[in-house]
Amino acid sequence: MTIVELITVIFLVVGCFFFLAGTLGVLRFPDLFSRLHALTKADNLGLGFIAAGMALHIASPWAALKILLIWLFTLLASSSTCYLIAHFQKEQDQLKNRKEGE
Amino acid sequence: MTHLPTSSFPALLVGLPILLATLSLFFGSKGRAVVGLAGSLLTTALSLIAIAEVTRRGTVIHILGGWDPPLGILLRIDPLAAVFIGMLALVGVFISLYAWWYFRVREADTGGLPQFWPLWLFLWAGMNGLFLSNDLFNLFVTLEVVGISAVALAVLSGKTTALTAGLRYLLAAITGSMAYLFGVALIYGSTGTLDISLLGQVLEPGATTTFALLVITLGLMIKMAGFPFHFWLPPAHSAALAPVSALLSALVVKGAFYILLRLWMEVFGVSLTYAAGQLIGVAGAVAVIWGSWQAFMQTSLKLIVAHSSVAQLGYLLMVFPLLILAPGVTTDSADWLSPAWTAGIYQVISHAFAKASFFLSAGIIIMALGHDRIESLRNLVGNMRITAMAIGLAGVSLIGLPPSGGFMAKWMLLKGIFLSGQWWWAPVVLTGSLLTAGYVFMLLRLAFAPAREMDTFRPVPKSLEVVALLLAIGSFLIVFPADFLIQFLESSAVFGSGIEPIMEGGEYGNN
Amino acid sequence: METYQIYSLTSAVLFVIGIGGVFITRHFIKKIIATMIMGGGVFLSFVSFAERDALTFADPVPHALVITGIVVAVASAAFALALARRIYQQTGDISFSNDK
Amino acid sequence: MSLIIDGLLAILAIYLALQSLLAPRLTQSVFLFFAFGLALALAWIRLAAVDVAITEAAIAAGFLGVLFLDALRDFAPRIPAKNEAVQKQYSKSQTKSLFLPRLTLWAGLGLFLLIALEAVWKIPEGGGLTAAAGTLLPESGVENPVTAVLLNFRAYDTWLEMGVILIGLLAVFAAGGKMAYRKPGVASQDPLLRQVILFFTPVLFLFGAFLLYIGKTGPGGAFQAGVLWGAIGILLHLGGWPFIALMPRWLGQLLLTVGLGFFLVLGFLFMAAGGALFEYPPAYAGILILIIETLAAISIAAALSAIFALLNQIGEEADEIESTT
Amino acid sequence: METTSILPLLILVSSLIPGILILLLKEEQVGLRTFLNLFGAVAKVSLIAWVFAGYLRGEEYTFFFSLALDLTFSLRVDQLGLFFAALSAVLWLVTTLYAIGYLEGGMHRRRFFAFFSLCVTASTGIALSGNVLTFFIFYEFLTLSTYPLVVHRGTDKAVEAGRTYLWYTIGGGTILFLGVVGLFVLAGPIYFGQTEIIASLISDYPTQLTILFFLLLTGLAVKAAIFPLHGWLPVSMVAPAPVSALLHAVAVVKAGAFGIVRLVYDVYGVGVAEKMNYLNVLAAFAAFTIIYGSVRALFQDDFKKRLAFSTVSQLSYIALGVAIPGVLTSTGAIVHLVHQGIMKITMFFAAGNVAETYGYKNISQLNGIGRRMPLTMGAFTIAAFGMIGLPPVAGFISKWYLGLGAVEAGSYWVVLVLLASSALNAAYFLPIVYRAWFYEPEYEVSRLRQSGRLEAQALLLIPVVVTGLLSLAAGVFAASAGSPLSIAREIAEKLYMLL
Repeated sequence: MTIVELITVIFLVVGCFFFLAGTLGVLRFPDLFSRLHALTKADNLGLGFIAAGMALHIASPWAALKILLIWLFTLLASSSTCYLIAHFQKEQDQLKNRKEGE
Repeated sequence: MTHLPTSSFPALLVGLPILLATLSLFFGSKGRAVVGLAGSLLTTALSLIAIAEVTRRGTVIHILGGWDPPLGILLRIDPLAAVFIGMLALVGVFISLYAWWYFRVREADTGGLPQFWPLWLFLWAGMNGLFLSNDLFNLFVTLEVVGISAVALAVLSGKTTALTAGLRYLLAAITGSMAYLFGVALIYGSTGTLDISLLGQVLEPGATTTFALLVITLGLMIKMAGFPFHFWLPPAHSAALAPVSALLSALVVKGAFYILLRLWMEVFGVSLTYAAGQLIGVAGAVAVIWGSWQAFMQTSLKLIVAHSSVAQLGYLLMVFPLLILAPGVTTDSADWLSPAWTAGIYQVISHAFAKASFFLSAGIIIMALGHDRIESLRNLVGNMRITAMAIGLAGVSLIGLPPSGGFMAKWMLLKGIFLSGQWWWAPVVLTGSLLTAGYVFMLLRLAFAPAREMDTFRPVPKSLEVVALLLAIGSFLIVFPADFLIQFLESSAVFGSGIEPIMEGGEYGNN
Repeated sequence: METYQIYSLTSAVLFVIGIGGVFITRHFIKKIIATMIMGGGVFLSFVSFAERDALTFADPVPHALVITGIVVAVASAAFALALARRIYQQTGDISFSNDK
Repeated sequence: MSLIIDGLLAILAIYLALQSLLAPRLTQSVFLFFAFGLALALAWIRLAAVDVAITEAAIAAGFLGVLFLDALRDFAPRIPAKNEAVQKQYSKSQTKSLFLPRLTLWAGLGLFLLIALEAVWKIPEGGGLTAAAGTLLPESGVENPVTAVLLNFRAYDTWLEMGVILIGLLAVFAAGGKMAYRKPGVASQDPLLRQVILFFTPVLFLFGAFLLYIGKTGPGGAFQAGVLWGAIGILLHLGGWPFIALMPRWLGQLLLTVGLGFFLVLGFLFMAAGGALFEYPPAYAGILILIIETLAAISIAAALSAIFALLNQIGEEADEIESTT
Repeated sequence: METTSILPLLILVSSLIPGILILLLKEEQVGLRTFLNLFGAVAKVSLIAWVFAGYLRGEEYTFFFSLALDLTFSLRVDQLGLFFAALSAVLWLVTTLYAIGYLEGGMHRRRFFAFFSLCVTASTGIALSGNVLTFFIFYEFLTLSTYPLVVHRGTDKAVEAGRTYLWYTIGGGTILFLGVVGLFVLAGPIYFGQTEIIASLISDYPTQLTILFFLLLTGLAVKAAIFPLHGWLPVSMVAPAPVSALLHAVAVVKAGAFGIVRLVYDVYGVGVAEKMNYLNVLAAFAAFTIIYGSVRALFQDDFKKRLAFSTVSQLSYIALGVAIPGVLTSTGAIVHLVHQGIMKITMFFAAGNVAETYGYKNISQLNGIGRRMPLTMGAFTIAAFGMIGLPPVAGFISKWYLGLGAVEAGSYWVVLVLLASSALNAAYFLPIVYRAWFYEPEYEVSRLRQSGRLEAQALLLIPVVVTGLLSLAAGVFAASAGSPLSIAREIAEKLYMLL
């Protein structure tokens, strides 16, 4: 096993760990906001590690670039979706509170 | 099959209506109607020329893309396909004419429903493609073209009943397609070909083939509303607009029957048993009795006609037990094959004409009265004699009284039944006829009865009535070219063929 | 057992789940999902046979058929969805009433 | 090892399929169906069907998933009272329904499953058409065998399938009753969403074009590209630029029909020249296929985004009706 | 096969085309309609006369049209068929005149005359059909074209009657259909006169052929109103008088009786039918129907109903004559086909005249009617005497031959049936005659009719007088050449010569 392979394995294991943690968070956290938190943060990190591991594994600069792009796009998409969901929930909550206030 | 003469008609028969449908999308409501009607006339003319070509040259083919099967797709018009295409063209052109005037009258309150024409042309192209196709997967695609456009047409009115019935219809259609496709997958997996002619040579009996036969039959039975999968048909056909009901009932369900007939006779011969034929015959027999009885019990005209479709399709299924020979009987010694095939073909054609006429007449009555409860048919004869006559003639053809096309079908069916010695089907045919007579004459009795409440008949364009009457007359005229038609069909390989089951029994069929 | 057999057996299971689901479930959306599951099963069987018949590349014909099939299935599902939503919008019904 | 992975994947797919039908809440069903689609996509990869995997992910899981999600707006949370009442009604009628018919039903399904399993287990080796496709691949003008089958060997199926998409759109129109293209009122106010959409539009376009072009040699092609471009339309619609509704009618219709129409007209032209329908001279086949694919992708994209827009509108109408009552 | 001739088809077309054209006319185009109708009727009679003359010269007239496989539409002229066709055509001409007068100013006359023509087409078609299939086609066609006439008045009662009529005839038609198809399958397309086919098959398929015979017989017996299938006939008397007259005295019921004649003589052959004991069953049913019909007639007060039950009874004479083998009984049966037609149509015309002129529908109202309508009631009286079997009216001839034949065949019970029936006939017809001539009128004549004319109008009167005289003439000149009797005798002799 070369050093590159070792690093790859480590990256992949760490990535999987973050994914696992994120999933656990989704399942265990009480409300939407904290669940989102777990999902986006941990998963993005996990994906990042896995992407890095794979990039090392493939060892072709073009492929590595593609993998990097995939990670970036996922990052962008998940963070904006997270923002939108949270925003929507906040509006709904405010609406609810207002109604209850009346 | 690739040695047969080629012709570009098969490609045109599918391509032209789709081209026109696409073209019509660029127009507004009025323009679409013009393009649609012109397209119908053109397609009819093309179909008739194509049929003339087939009578002259025999079966013609078109190898799409120049790639021979099994890799490519082959379209062919053999006499059987030509007869179905001809039926589609003749009935279709009348329905188009009817629709032209129908939507002009309804323009005021619906804006003419601009989706009708493109969808109808797509449906037509799909049906043509279905009749022409010689490829199992291509048949699936055409089935979907037909299925989606048929449901879309059925929900055009936008009424809740139509939408609900349409969804039921659509789900049934998708389920049927998927079941069919599963069978196709298994067949492809076990033979590596999709071409029907090749499959007829290479398909081996076995558990896989039997199961493929089962799911394909199941899927097509759902699509053609064979008992016990008839539940979707009456609501869907009765809730649609009149021209749509007519074309759904007269034409669309025949597509699945056509595929079923072709596949049973040309592909699955190796896997069919005598019992399979009897089983599907029982399904047909129950449909005949049940459908007729249900029709008899209805109180609205369109529901009567729709339930009657279930029964009339049952007669089609009753042809199958005659085509699958008992052990020990060979095709040459079975002299009932020709009558049985004739019965099937005539049932298809005469039902197409008669049912189209019936639904179009129902549409006229709804237009005149605003509803179709049958008590309001009182004194129809006095108010709309042409429509009354159309209903009468179409009804007579459905009952199977001479000299209608329906009579020809029932005569040949009974003859086949007696010749084959399967006499147990005869009471079903007769009971079905009597029940049909029951509901047809229930309508006629009301039509002659004196008006009770003051139901005012609004004036309806004469042209609509005349179209319906012409279709009804058509269901009688089709008897006259019978000799020619049968001779023509006999030049097709499949017509008059029977299946000699290789062996009996097995776990659930031939193993 | 070979790879393709795992998937072809799965395809049969999915097909049966789908066909059962179409008849047993009541909600419109679930019925539509059931038809799509049926479709998934069918496509899986096609592709599993393609893998079995692979030479230098897998049999491309089933792949092409499945791509066509998926698109067709999605088109019908979209239409079904439109109908279901219209019915719900007009009546508030989410399933067929029991009278047939 | 690989058998275990495949087995796990298979079990996962079956579990997700069952759960998506059995889940008590509709939202769960829809999300599980999403997951089912992704599991299938993985299965395609395992079966070396990358083209199918992309299509599955893009259309079946992606596009259809979006439609289902949009439908959830109607069905899932809005009027819980009514839904509950209906649910109650169900449970009532379920307890009422007899034991015996249900037993027969399950037994029948079980039997059917057994027969089905036997059928796929005992399937003979048909050999497929791999060899035939391989031999003729050089004449097809493309290098990806799947594209060769789709756009050349079985171009007729593909052409009809594009017809099906168009018919699907017309059908959704028909289901919408008298509703025509309607311009949605308010654009989304959220600045972030708009920026993200604006950012993604060219990216998606580029990626679509890439898939389209790469389809000649590797996995990719008109359908996958069409869906990505269609996603642009969907995003723009959601972001408040309903470009389908805003563009002139004729242009919209042209976009919708150009793929199908060009495909056919080209076919007719070559047929008039003496060939068969969809028969291309091998020398030009590659370029012709690329043109056809491009136009097809445009039409598919237009049709998919129009379907989404129409379905979305049905939901909006429902909202309006609700808010007025 | 023989060369085809268009003439038999022309005979059909001569009423078919006017029928269709009339349907297309407007209600107000009375003149054109009447012209078409009369033109058709005259053309038909002349064509039949022409064909008859040709036939006597020994020419063959056949027409073929192959529909499909072995389904052949065939028209053929033979003596029996011509005999029946001539009866229909002549009586159509007469009835058309009558109907023009009867329906003057009525509703839906276009429909009436159109379907009337179609009915006659059907009954001539039955007469001229050359094979079983063609016979069946026209048989069903007759059912359908009669229906609008039965419900012509459009009242609820008429519509109900129409329903009963249809259930009986469609049911019978279905059974007949089964029989016809079965016969086709066993014996191929049977042309009338080819009795040798069945004769050669009977030893191989005795059970099947017996079942088929009784299926066919049942189907035909419905229209021939043989007990217990007679129920539709009295009910459908709600139809207008010309309909009752032509259709329920001649066209429809005779189609059934004619069919039985064909079935026994030209399909199965007397030999087979006798050997297999079919005829005994038929004879039993016929004899019972004769008595049953007469008894029921006795208790009817409604004039037309009494006539209807009398028809039920009289029709079975034909069946009975067929069922007793022998030249004499056959002659009696065939000649009764004509004689009963002429006499019964006279009676229906008379009943129609009374109803139309005075509005009387019941027998109890007929006191002294003969004094006011001497010609009508005179004709009626002649016909009634004929029905009873008094010489020299036509009915006597038929009964005489039937009785003579029965004695010759050794079936003495038939004579008893005939006598009993005659007594019953007398019991229900003579009171009418007596009441009409010898009772005092109950009402002031002037109050009943303002026009001052006592007898029915000319168009109604001429037909009844003509048919009355015809029924007398058929009896008086029975022995001369060309009379119904001589033709019937010729037919019967030919039938038995073939054996």
